[in-house]
Amino acid sequence: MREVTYGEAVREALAEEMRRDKMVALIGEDVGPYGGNFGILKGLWEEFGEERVRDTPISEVAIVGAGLGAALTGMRPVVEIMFCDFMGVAGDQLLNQVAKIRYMFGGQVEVPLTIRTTLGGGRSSAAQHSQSLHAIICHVPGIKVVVPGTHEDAKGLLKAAIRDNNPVMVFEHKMMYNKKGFIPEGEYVTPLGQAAVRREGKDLTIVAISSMVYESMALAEELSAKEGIEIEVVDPRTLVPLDEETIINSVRKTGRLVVADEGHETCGFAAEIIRRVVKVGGAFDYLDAPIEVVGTRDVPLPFSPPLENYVIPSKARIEEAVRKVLGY
Amino acid sequence: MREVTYGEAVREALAEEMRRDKMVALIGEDVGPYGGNFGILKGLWEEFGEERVRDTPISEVAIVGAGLGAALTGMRPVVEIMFCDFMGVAGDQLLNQVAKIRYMFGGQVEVPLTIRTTLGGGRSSAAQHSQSLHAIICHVPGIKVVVPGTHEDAKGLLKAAIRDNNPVMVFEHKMMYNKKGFIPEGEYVTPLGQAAVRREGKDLTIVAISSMVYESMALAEELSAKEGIEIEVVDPRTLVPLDEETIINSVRKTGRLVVADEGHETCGFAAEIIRRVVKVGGAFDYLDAPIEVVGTRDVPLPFSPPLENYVIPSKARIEEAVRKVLGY
Amino acid sequence: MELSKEKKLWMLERMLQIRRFEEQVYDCFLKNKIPGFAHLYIGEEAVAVGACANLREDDFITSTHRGHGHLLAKGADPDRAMAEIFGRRTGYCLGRGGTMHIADFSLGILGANGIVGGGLPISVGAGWSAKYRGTDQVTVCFFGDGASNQGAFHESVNLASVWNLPVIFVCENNQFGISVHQSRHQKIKDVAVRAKAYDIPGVIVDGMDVLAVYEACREAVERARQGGGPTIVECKTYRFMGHHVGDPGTVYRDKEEVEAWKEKCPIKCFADKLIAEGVMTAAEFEALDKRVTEQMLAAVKFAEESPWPEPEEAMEGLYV
Amino acid sequence: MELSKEKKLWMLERMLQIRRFEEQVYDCFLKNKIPGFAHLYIGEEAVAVGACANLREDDFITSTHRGHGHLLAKGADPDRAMAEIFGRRTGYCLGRGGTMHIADFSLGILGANGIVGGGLPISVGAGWSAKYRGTDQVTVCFFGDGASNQGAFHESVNLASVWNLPVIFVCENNQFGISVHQSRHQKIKDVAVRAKAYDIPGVIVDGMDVLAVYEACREAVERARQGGGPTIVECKTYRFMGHHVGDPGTVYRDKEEVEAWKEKCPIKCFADKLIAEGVMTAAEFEALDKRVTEQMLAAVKFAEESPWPEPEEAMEGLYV
Ligand SMILES: Cc1ncc(C[n+]2csc(CCOP(=O)(O)OP(=O)(O)O)c2C)c(N)n1
Ligand SMILES: Cc1ncc(C[n+]2csc(CCOP(=O)(O)OP(=O)(O)O)c2C)c(N)n1
Ligand SMILES: [Mg+2]
Ligand SMILES: [Mg+2]
Repeated sequence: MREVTYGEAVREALAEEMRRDKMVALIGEDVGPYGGNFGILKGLWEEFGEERVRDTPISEVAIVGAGLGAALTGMRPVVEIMFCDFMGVAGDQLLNQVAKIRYMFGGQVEVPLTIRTTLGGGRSSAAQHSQSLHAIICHVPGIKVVVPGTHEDAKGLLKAAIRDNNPVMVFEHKMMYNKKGFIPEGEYVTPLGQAAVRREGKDLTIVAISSMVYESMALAEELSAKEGIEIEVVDPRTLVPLDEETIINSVRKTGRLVVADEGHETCGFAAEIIRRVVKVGGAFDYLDAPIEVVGTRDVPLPFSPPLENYVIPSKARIEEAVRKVLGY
Repeated sequence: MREVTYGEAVREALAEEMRRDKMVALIGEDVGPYGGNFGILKGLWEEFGEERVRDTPISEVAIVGAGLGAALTGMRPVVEIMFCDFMGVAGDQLLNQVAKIRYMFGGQVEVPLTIRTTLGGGRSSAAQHSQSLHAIICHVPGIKVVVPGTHEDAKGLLKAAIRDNNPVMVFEHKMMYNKKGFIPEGEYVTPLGQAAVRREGKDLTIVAISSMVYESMALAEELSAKEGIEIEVVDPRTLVPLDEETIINSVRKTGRLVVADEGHETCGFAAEIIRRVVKVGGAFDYLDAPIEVVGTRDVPLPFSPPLENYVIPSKARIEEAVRKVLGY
Repeated sequence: MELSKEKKLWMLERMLQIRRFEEQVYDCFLKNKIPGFAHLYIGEEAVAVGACANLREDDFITSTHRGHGHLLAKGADPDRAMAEIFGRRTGYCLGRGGTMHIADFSLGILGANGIVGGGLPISVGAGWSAKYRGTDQVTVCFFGDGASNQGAFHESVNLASVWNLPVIFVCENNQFGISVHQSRHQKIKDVAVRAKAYDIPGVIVDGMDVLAVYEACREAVERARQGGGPTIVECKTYRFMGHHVGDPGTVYRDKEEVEAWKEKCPIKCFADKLIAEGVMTAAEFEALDKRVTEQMLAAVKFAEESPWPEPEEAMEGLYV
Repeated sequence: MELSKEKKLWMLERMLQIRRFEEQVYDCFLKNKIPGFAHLYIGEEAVAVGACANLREDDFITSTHRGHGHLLAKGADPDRAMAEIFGRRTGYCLGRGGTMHIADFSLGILGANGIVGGGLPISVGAGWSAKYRGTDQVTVCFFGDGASNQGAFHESVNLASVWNLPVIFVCENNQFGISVHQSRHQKIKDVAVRAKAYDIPGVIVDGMDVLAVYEACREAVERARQGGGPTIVECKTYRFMGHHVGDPGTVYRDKEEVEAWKEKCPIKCFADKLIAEGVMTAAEFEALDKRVTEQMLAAVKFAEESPWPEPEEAMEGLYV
């Protein structure tokens, strides 16, 4: 294993895929010489040149549309939307065009388009730069949704996304970009649609999405060491398609469930996981307690740190939920 | 009670509120002489004139923004987005502006803006004119969401929405516009945030949203008459804020739940209702069976009637779900 | 440049195909044979045909809600188009798309679009791709006067301009967005002046004259193919019918206006001209019309006799 | 029209306030006293002040991510603005908004905006409302060169134009959207030419010269007040600092360019001019500067000594 930052893992994925396939090109705001808003793209423009790493005007509608039109006509573009908060600007291209074009036209065409964006709070970026809006894309069928929660996945899933012949949207967590972690040596690709059991346990399942994976793992280790509570942590890794089997099996085993996801609690992806778990054929009969969700509370993300910290999910809030469910 | 169409109920609400308050004005595409895309606004332009019933360019971003700016500066506008499928075009104004402006600016200002739109399939309008995207608005805190499932509510809730000092989005069901039903005589306003138990029952609860209310009522009557099965039908009427108490109480009583909502099943509002029901403090301990959802299946809305009918929810599909849960 | 006789007859035939196709759609719609709704192209045939007459099979177009004309002009099969409109499994999109969502990617038809302005950004992507891949393919993007007020229009033309992409933005200015006259949706009289906002050429042309459209687009297509970047071509035209079948089209415009425009019928005028020029005889025209009409009746027959899709097919094909 | 001495001194003071305010923000940011990030207005002061010098308290403005200057120019309280940037409960938005989201509705400041182009549609609504309510209030909408490529720009200006609304669209063309130079984000050289796309007046003005900005906006504001509709006023300007604190602003532009623009410092040039004209003495300027600097130090002190909001306050105030 090698130690890299999450941002480096992303850059490696992009560089490798661009070397591999000339039809992969990157467009977005400030992705060129500037190296991306978060600095993680530095070096790509230098290596691949202006045509393949291309700055755009501030025109999210045209950016997504350009990626789509190119994907329909022989390219394999990777498009960046700086913050997922800006998805609304390009809302129609995402929800009505990218998501629908293959199905609606009777499967005539493949749409090998990758859209990268960032989610997450935690740096006082306030209401319009801190959201985690992946559930919106999940709600409208037609785009695969990837939420890498580990360094390994930040690279492996992005490579899979780029090679996929369907539109894939990758939500990277902006607070993880500068964090260090381990990835395998050599080339690897992590298939879409397979959840990972990050840690086995018998007492309770946490389904943890994106940055909630590390938080949940830390909590699980702590509770195991201190109190002998064994928590199973399941990371869905891709939300569409969702590997519900792994989740259901875990809950059947532990009988208790907490879902941690940074999306807003109302109508978030956490609720969707619950729906799958309690439906006929799910794990209803195995449940020993109610299910709790830890997400971003249902207000816009506030700016001031005490407010923001209260609103976004944290290890402490996951612990609170775990204890509630365990103590039931 | 008087018999009117659902569309007439909407028009009455608009006309009454416009007569009552000069600051209420209506803008949107073809809302003027044309009488609205569905013809239900006919007569308003004639009564209130060009300044108060105003056609716009095809510019959803500017339309929503115009409504918002006007609401911030003394008006009480009612804005129409012809199909909720077009929400994505105005996505940023809805999700980042309308939804956030009050909270983000520390509560300095009231935002008495009403946005009317339509949802629902059933007329072969295909992938971009048949969606039910209310869950997206529910997911992003800051806009109240109203889904009138009866004629009475189409009028009463719209009046409440217009009088509310918060942004409210009203999703009218396009297939109901021409259907007849009964509304009270005289003026009435239906408060936001209160669910209605449309029918009492002891065997199973259906939470039914929008046009699913009539479908569920018909089914409930049938099952009662034929088989003595007594279904309780709860209509949340407003999804934000949600009257979860009424829903939880109903499930505590019946022990069984089916949620019928025309949104896509994945990450739809139905999943949200389930989350509320199975959380700590909900109705988990009272549940005798898994929970089923009946929604639009997770593909884009297809055009051809056999395909569309298969995809959208129907009385038959609700019945199927009810039998699954009852027979568990 | 003098056009060959074949080319002229090709244009006439294509326009006629569109007209007769749309008439069948209208007819079948009134007979309740077609689900949903339909926006007819009748009156505007010269635009699609004049523009597409410049295109190769490997060039691209993006289309609109009023898309049947664009499809046929680019060479789509009337049978499969009609079957799609009928919602049958033999249709272009297996019945999943319907009138507003027909595409034929093998002919570079990147799809009709139910969202006003929705095709513009896609056309820019096709243009970017052609340039990136080093081909000389061009993309023609059709859009309406109403669509020219969408943000998507602005972002798309700006991107095509600053990246110098081979896209021809063909505005079908039929003066209305549903019921709203141009004077009530924009202060400018000519959509083409918007080209100035992107420092690209903008030309205005009589959209009822297929040769005029052809010529204007020819220049723009040549320029684009040679790396000269995008152009806006505004075609002044008119829809003879309502906005969609069901709208009589009378609330917002008066009969005289409609009648006056019908006088300029692009097909009749062009046919008359070809007859006057001796390119064809009146009898030949009649024969052509008969043949085309039969072709469209056959398309209806094909559609009607085609099977419906099975309900469960709805769940197929979301992903590769 | 010759301006009164008071007006000139007012402009100078306001520009100075903005400069010293932003310097404090910069300083406090480097000292880790401020959470998040911040986009400074240093170098562009003449735009906000020249525009707002035409406005009444009941007129409206909409602002951007680079909004501190607009706020102060329209009369906002530096204490409450600074406290907001510090995330304190005494801030304009109770700490919920922060640098990119400050508003003062009592002064017609309809809010800064984290979304590029997000304020444009709102400004049109304020303009519609003024007209509808029969007042003669005007709205000034600030936006950047980068924002002029957003669809929201296009839809907004078009609507203001066709409805003839009292909105002045003030483009702060500082030639960059983050790292992307204007020549790489649009082919046009002057954003003001886009006025032609809406058939409204578009003027270009030296954005480093507060009097020039004032004059251009005066005409536009008067026209708007009298029912003459919207104008685009493009101010050529430059940001002296990086895009936000943290960006050194050097990757995409060279030192000489930055230095050359700094020579045109709107404050220094205007102060020199007023001194040369005898409107004030150098000593008076120094005294003014000292007073303003102290005011901003006091604002920092106010902010620093203000309490943080309590965590649970986060759940308050979503709805009325
Ligand atoms: C974004 C969006 N807004 C509104 C509509 C409803 N609509 C369908 S066609 C149309 C008019 C379009 O006008 P124009 O672009 O001039 O095309 P035309 O119909 O005249 O050919 C409208 C408003 C839509 N489909 N998409
Ligand atoms: C819709 C949207 N896209 C991208 C961004 C990220 N962003 C913030 S400021 C900025 C540059 C804006 O440029 P301009 O409008 O010229 O204003 P300036 O920063 O130069 O004052 C960008 C791209 C954003 N906030 N919103
Ligand atoms: Mg039109
Ligand atoms: Mg700029």
